[in-house]
Amino acid sequence: MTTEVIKIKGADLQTEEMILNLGPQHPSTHGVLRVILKLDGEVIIAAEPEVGYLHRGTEKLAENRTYPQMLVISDRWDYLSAMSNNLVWCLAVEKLLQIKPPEKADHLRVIMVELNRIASHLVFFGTYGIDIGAYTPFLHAFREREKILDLFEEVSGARMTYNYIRIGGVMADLPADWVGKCRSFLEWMKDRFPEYDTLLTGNPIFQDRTKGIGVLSQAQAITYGVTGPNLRGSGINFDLRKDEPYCSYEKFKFDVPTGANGDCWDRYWVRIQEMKESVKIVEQALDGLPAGETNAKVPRILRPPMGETYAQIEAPRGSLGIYTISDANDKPYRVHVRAPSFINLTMLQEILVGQKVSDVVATLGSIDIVLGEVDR
Amino acid sequence: MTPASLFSTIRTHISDIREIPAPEAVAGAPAHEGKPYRDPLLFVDCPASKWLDLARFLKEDPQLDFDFLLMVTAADYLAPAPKMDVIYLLFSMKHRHKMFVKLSVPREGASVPSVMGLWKTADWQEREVYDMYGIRFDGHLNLKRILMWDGFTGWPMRKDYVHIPDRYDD
Amino acid sequence: MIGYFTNIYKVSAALLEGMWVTFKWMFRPSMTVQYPHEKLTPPERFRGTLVFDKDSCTACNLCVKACPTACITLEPYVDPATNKRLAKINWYQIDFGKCNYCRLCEEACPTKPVKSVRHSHGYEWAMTDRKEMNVKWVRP
Amino acid sequence: MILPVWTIGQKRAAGVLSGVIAAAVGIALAVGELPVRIAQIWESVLGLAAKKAVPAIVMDIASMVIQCSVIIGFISVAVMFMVWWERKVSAHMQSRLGPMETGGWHGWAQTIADAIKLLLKEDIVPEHASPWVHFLAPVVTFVPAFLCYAALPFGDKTISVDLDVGILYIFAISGISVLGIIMAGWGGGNKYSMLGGLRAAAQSVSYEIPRVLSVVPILMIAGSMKLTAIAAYQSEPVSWLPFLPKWFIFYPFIGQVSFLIFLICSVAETNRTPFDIAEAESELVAGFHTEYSGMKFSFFFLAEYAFVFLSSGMTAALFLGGGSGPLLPSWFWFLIKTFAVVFLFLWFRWTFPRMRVDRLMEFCWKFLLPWSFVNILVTGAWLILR
Repeated sequence: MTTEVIKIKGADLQTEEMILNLGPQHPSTHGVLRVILKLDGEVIIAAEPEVGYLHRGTEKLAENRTYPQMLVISDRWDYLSAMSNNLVWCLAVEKLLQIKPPEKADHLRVIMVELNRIASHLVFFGTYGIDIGAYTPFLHAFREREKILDLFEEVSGARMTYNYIRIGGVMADLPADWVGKCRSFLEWMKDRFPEYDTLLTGNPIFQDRTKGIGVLSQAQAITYGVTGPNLRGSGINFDLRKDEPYCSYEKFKFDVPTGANGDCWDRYWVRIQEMKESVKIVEQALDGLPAGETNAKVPRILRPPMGETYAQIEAPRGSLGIYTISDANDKPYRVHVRAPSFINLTMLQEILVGQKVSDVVATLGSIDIVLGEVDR
Repeated sequence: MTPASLFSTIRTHISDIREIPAPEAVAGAPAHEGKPYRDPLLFVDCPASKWLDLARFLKEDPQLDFDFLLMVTAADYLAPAPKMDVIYLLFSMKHRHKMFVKLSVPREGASVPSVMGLWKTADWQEREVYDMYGIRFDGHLNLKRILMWDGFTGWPMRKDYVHIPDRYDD
Repeated sequence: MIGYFTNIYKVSAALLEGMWVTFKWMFRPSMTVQYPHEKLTPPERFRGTLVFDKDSCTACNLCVKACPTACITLEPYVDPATNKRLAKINWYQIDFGKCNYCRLCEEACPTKPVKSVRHSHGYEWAMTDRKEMNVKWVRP
Repeated sequence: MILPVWTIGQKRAAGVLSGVIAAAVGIALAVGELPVRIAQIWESVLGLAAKKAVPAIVMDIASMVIQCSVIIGFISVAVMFMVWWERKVSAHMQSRLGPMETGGWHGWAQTIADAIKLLLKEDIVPEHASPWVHFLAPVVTFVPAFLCYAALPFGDKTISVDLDVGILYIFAISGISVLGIIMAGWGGGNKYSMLGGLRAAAQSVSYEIPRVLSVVPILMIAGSMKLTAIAAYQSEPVSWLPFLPKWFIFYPFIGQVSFLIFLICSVAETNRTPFDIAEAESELVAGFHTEYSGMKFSFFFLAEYAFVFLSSGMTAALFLGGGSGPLLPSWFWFLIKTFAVVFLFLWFRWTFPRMRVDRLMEFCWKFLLPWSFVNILVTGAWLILR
């Protein structure tokens, strides 16, 4: 919905707006996104985001790939948290097949998804620091993320496209000393949180750049269908891990951080607290790791019965949902990916009106979108 | 609220909508396929013309209060009868219940009233359905392609879409 | 008035704390691995470039079906005398331009003790021409 | 805080570093007071010239040429060192290594390689840029930096032009470089650099005032604008605190406030974080010097670092007692103090985020300016009551 352009007519002074293209080649749009800004001086009158530069047609691809092959494509949606994409696809197919993965598989899945959430929020923390102008937090965040990627590399073989969570369970059990390495990483991470708080969270210049900017009211958040940390930043306590617990989340005790008035600062603060919660969840999952095999019995050629289903999980960027219609042969008839970043980006055109140019970058960074997921 | 009670409250207000029954196992289906599965939610089929006031009723009625539009998508069917389904998934933040609404429209020149006024998230999702399936949404303020580039001809996600080889096919 | 000064104190204290963190990190050893001199050894399950074992492959096409991007093409060996297809391989080609290193082919391969198509630990491989991406193994 | 155990690489680096420092101190002691040395050489040259009956005018020109080349040579070497030093300091602060390969130990020749690369790069003039403005902008930014070094005291009596209005001269000349930035922003022709140029103009003009006003208390106490006089005034120990040297930074309230305001304003003057809105990477991509490449770009780079060295040199001269210090010769003390202040500049850059445009202006006009007035008031009162 393009807000109509307000013509500013001074009695004698005829100021006309300057059209500024933010992107698609721009360091702070986190990928290939173009925002057409109409500026009056430094104040923005209208903003129209333009997407589609990274559209790879995953929904068309899905229609001629078998169910296990689709996992490889799912890694490429939100490439910063491929584990969540794999998990949501496996949950959808397991719902169709009506099979329940064993206890140990659930625990392994929770560990991997939560570690992936920490890695994804670390990328947010680093790049948001750079958007506001501080360069050091980025390097510190990527140093921690490097440790997580090493853990993933040991367990699944790849650093970003894991393909680890499979339909009916997980690819393989943990390697021998993996749990020890994971625990030492968690200890290391716990010491880093106070440092992050002094470096960015407590920094008055940072607070001054983010407090009260890009305010998203609760009503706006709901009508724009915003989910995830952006919604919780506006104070609505909605987290799929608590509301519709999937793969044994109800066994873990963690609380859901919510912000107060939905500005960039709250969205940032919510993600930092979520990282701390994820560390707690991974610890509990590691303590209670049951024995037993890691895969349910799944036929080699998968033919789910007729029907349709909608499975959704709490991905780091919001509620990621898969709607599949199957007509009982080995390829899905129709797959639709409800991508949280695509829907969270819609609110950009209303929040940006009336802001300054340097706030555009702060607001866009605080929504934390990944273009792979926006364009699918 | 259970799907049945949901359906009855809606039925009292808007008469000509019908509930889509869950699919039963087709007689000759091989055993290993198992029973057809569908989410235990309410699936409602509504004619396109009645959709706008059904949507307004679902959103404003305090008992239902579907204030959150989770997803808008479409599906293209050739086999039993050529038709296209526009599928809405509605969710209520207060009552925490979900509901599917399907509008079946003809495959050529279909147009559905846009619900952009009620849920602003429909803006981009309806544009994506238009971009992929060619279903027009009247009342949409800015209906143009969102994922494909503007000069693209044809609706890519249709089952009978044939790709015109262009300079990218080496 | 007092609030004004306490605010100044709080702001400068927070700024100095931030500076202390970066100063502390200046004297700690760095994380960089200087690539040409020091090399990281990939873990045991690392998915490097694909390696194909010509002799053990029985041309059963399972890997071709399993590959999501259909980048494997192969031709079974036809015995010239009886022109019957044997369980041997004539040539086997992987188009690394399309391969996305997902290990599905290795998991689908039925050959016992060692799989005929599997991931090695190699990650240093570059080519100057697109055609070099189609790696072809020919069994004489 | 347990001191982390150092890796072999770090031990070796620490060894080499202490070796370099010991060598530098050795040279400093050997050379001793610079002016004495120069005076001796200068007498012998004059004697030679007198014998050959070389006219006096030629001698003056020769001395001027020598002084200019010494200053230009020193500045380019100092700037090259500072660029390399910033990359190493920022790297280690971010737990990485920075340049390691070029030139052997810790990549010391990295900046020389960069300079040569920039020299060889093609010098692109954008199509819709106005040629003259585009061409002159780097010159107007770069030349004032060098002019100001004429009046900078590198130790007691080692100063090329001992103006008695030294401080005023430096502030006036360094004001011109803002013009260069605006010309660069407008000359480039693209929207982003124009925004960058406008922002830089607004920022530099408004931070000039508190910067000048913060120096006024020192002039009032020292009684003259001559930099060497101010440095001399700071050399004896303070009467009531015997061990503390009489540097202006140790004056109870006046010294600290003016030191802080001067430091903050010089950071803002040189467009460095947290005030680098002119070339804010994330918003304006590279601000005013996006349209420059090759030699012109290196001029901007040189100008920025020359101004950083100039501001820290002035901070050392005004607040940390220029050349005064035990044992080592005065010019060596001046270099130590200046590079300490340069380290502060680097430290700020790699820790703080950037301030927003209007908050930055508000900070200057509503906070720094009133406090500099209060500072002058307090100094005045203290001078009368003393």
